[in-house]
Amino acid sequence: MIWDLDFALLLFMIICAIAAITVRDLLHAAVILAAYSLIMTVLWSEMNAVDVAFTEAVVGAGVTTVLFIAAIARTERSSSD
Amino acid sequence: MIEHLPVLLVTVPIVAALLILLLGWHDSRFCYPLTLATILFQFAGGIALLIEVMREGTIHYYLGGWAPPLGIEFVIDTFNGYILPIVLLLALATAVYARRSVEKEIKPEKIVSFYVLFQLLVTGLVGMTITGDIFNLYVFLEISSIAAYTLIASSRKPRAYVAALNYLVLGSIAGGFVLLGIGNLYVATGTLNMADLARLLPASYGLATVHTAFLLLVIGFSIKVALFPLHLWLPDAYTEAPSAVTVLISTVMAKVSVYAMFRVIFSVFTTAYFVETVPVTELILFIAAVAIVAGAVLAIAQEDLKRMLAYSSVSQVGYIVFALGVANQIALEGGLLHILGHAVMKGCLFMVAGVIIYRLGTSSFSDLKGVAATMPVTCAAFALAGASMIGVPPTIGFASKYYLVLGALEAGHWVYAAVLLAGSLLAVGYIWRFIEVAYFSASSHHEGGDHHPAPGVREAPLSMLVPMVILSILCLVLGIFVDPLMKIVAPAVSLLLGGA
Amino acid sequence: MRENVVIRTISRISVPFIQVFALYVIVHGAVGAGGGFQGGVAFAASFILMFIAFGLSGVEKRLGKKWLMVYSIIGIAIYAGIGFLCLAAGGNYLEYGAIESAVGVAHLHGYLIDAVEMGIGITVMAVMVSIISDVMDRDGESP
Amino acid sequence: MEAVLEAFLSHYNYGMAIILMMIGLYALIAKQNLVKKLIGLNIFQTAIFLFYISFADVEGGIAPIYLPEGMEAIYVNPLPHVLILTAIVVGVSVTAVGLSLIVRIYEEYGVIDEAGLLKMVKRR
Repeated sequence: MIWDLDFALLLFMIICAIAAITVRDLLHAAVILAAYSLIMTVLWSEMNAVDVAFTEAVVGAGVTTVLFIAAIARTERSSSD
Repeated sequence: MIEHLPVLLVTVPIVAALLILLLGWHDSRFCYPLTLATILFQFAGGIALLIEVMREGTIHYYLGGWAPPLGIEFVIDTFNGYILPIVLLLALATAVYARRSVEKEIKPEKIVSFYVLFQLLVTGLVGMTITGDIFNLYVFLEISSIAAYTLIASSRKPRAYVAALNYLVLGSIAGGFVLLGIGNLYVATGTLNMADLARLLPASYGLATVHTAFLLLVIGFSIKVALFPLHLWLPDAYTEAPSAVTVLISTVMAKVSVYAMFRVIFSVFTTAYFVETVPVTELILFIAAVAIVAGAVLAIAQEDLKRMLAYSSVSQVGYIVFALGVANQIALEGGLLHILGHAVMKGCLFMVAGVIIYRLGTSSFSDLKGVAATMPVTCAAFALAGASMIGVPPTIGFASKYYLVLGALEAGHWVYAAVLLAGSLLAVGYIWRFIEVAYFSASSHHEGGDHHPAPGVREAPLSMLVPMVILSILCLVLGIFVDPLMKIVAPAVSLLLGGA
Repeated sequence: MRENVVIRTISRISVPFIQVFALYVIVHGAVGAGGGFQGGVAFAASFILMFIAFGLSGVEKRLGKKWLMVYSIIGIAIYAGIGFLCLAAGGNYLEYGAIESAVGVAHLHGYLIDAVEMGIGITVMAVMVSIISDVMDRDGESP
Repeated sequence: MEAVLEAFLSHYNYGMAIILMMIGLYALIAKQNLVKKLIGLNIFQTAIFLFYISFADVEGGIAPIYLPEGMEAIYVNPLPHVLILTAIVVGVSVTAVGLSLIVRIYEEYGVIDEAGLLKMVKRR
C-alpha cells in the first residue's frame, strides 16, 4: 500500500462525491458517480481487495450507472438542487 | 430429517418461490396453493423445532459442515424457538387471508410476483430468526426489507410508491447503521458468530469501538422497529400497502425486527454490558414511555382506521421496548408475551381494516358509520382484538401488560408503571372510536354522501373471515391459557438474562 | 435511437470477448479473483452493451424475456440441487466433502464448487438483465 | 509531531470513510431530488464498504489469492471482502428497487423532487 497514492485517491473520491450531489444536471451526476466508483475500484485493488474491486468495477461503475442513466432517461434530467 | 430442518426452512421456500414463478407464469392459479403449502410446511417445521428445543435443548446447524468461527451457523434456542412459530403462524394466517384481498388490490399481472415476494419476505424473516451469525442476520434483514419495499409498492394506489420510497430510504439508512455496527464488532473481536461474540466481547467492554457498535446497532434496529422518534416511515407504509402486506409487515416483520434487537442486545452484548458498563436503561425506558404515549395520542388524532392502527403499532412497540429497558425477569416475560399478543391482535385488527377496505373501498371513519349492521362478525372480531389491545382481563393483552407493570414495580419504576396504565387508557380512546362509529352511529348510506356502499355490502368472504376470527379467538384463548405459555416464555427469558 | 455505425461495430466485436472473459471469471473463481456473482454481472454487462447499441426490442426478441426467468430458475436449481445432494449424501447443506466421500472420486469438490458458481452466475446474469430491461423498458424507446 | 503523523497515517482511511458517509447521509436527508437521494445512498453504502476494506488491510499483506505450492506470504484478511461482496449485491438491489420506484412516481405525478411530490400527494 502506497500511502500518498491512497490519500490522493481518497481526496479525489471526496471531490467526486461532493460534485455528484451538487451538480444540477442529473446525467452529469450519474457519470460522476461512475467515476467515483472507478476510483473506488482502483483504491480497493491497491488495498489488496481484488475480489471486491472486481465486483465494484462491474456493479458500481457498470450496472448502477446504467440503471441511473436509464431511470434519468425516463424521468427528468435537471434537478432543482 | 429433523436435524436438517433448520436449513430446509430456508432453502425449500426459496425453491418453492421459484416454482411459484415458473408455474405462475403458466397459470396464476397455481400460486396460491403452492404458497400456502410451503408456509404450512414451514409452520409445521417451526412447531417441530420448538418441541425439539423444549425437549432436547439448543439446536446447532453448521452450514456446509464448517464449524462456527469459520462457517455460518443456524442456532435454535428457547428464545427464537418461541418466536419462530409466532412468525409462521401469522404468515400462515396472512397467506390464507391474502387470496381475495390480493385479487382486489393488486393488478392482475403482478399477482405472481406478489406471491413470490411474499414467500421471499417470510423466508427472509425466518432466516433472520434462526441464524446464529450476525452478518447473516444483516443479509436476511436486507432480503426481507427489499421484499417488503416491493410488496408495499405493489398496491394499486400511486401513493404507495411514495410510501415505499420513504421506507426504502430510511430502511437503507438503518441497514447501513447495522452494517457499520457489525463492522465495529468484528474489529473488536474478530468473529461474527453471536455466541463467540458474547464470549469475546467482555474483554473489550471498555473500548470505544464496542460502544460505537452498540450505539449503531441500537439506532439501526430502532429505525427498523419504528421506535417513536424514528417511526416516520411507518404510518404511510402501513396505510398505503395492500391489506395483506400490511398484516404481514405490521405483525411479522415488526416482531422479527424486535427479536433481532433483543437478540443483539441480550445475546451479543449481554445484560452486564448495557445495564452496568453503558447504563442506557433509563434512556430506553424514557424513550419507550414517550413512544407509548405519543403513539397512542397520535392514533387518537387520526381520521382513518388503517392509519390509526399504524400509529397504535408505534405505541405497542413502545411496550415491548419498555421490557428491554426494565430488563428483569418479570418484565421481559411480559415483553415476550406482548410480542406474541401484539402480533395476534394487531394482525386481527389490520385484517378487519383490510376486510372493510375490501367491501367498502375506504377505511376513513366518516364512511364507516353503522358498518356493524352489515358486517357483524368482522366488527365483533375487531371488538375482541380491540379489548385485548386495551388489556381487558381474560385476554392476552391483559396478561402481557400485567407482567410488564409487575416488572416495572419490582424494579421500582413507579412513574413508568403509571405510564403503562395511561397507555392502556389511551388505547381505549382509539379503539372506542371505531366501535362507536361502527356500532352507535346511524348509517350514512341514506344521507347522500359521495360514497354509496351499494346493497352489495355484506360480510367478508369466508377465506378472509376465517383467519381473522381465529386470530381474534386466539387473543382470548392465549389469555386464558397463559400458564402453559409461560412454560415456554420463562426459559426464553432466563436464556436472555443469562447471556448467550 | 440513431443509427451509429461506430458503436454497433465496436460492440459487435467486443461482446464475445466480454462473454468469454465472464465465463473465465466464473470458472476461475475458486482459485483466483472472481466467482459466480462477478462473472454473472460481467456476462449481463455484455447484454447491456447490446441493449445500448442495438436497442432494447431487438435484443429482447433474440433473448426472450421468458427464457431469462427460466435461466434464473435453472441456476438456482443447480445451486439448491447440489445443496440437497449433500443432504442426501449424509452431510450438512453444501458440505461438498459428503458427496466426495459418498461417490469416492477425489477432488470432486472442486468441480462441485465450479458447478455451484456456474449456477450462481447464470442466475445473476438472468436477474441482472431482466432488472435492466425492466428499468429501461419504455414503450420500445431506449435511452 | 511524529506521533501525530503516525496516527494520521494509520487512520486517515477511517476519517475519509466517515467524511464520505456524512456526504452520503447529507444528500440522503437534505436533497430534494429523489435521484440525488439515491446517489447519496450509494455514496453512503460505498463509504461503509471502504471502512470494512480498510480494517481488512494488513501492512505488507498481499491479496488473498491461491498461491502455487511452496510460496509463503501474509494475506490480508479475506473475510471482510466476502462480506462486502454480499453487501454490494444488497446495495445494487436496493438501488434498482429505488430507481424503479422513482420512475413509477414520475409516471404517476410528473415530479421527482420531494417538495413538488408533497404538493401533488396533498392535492389528490
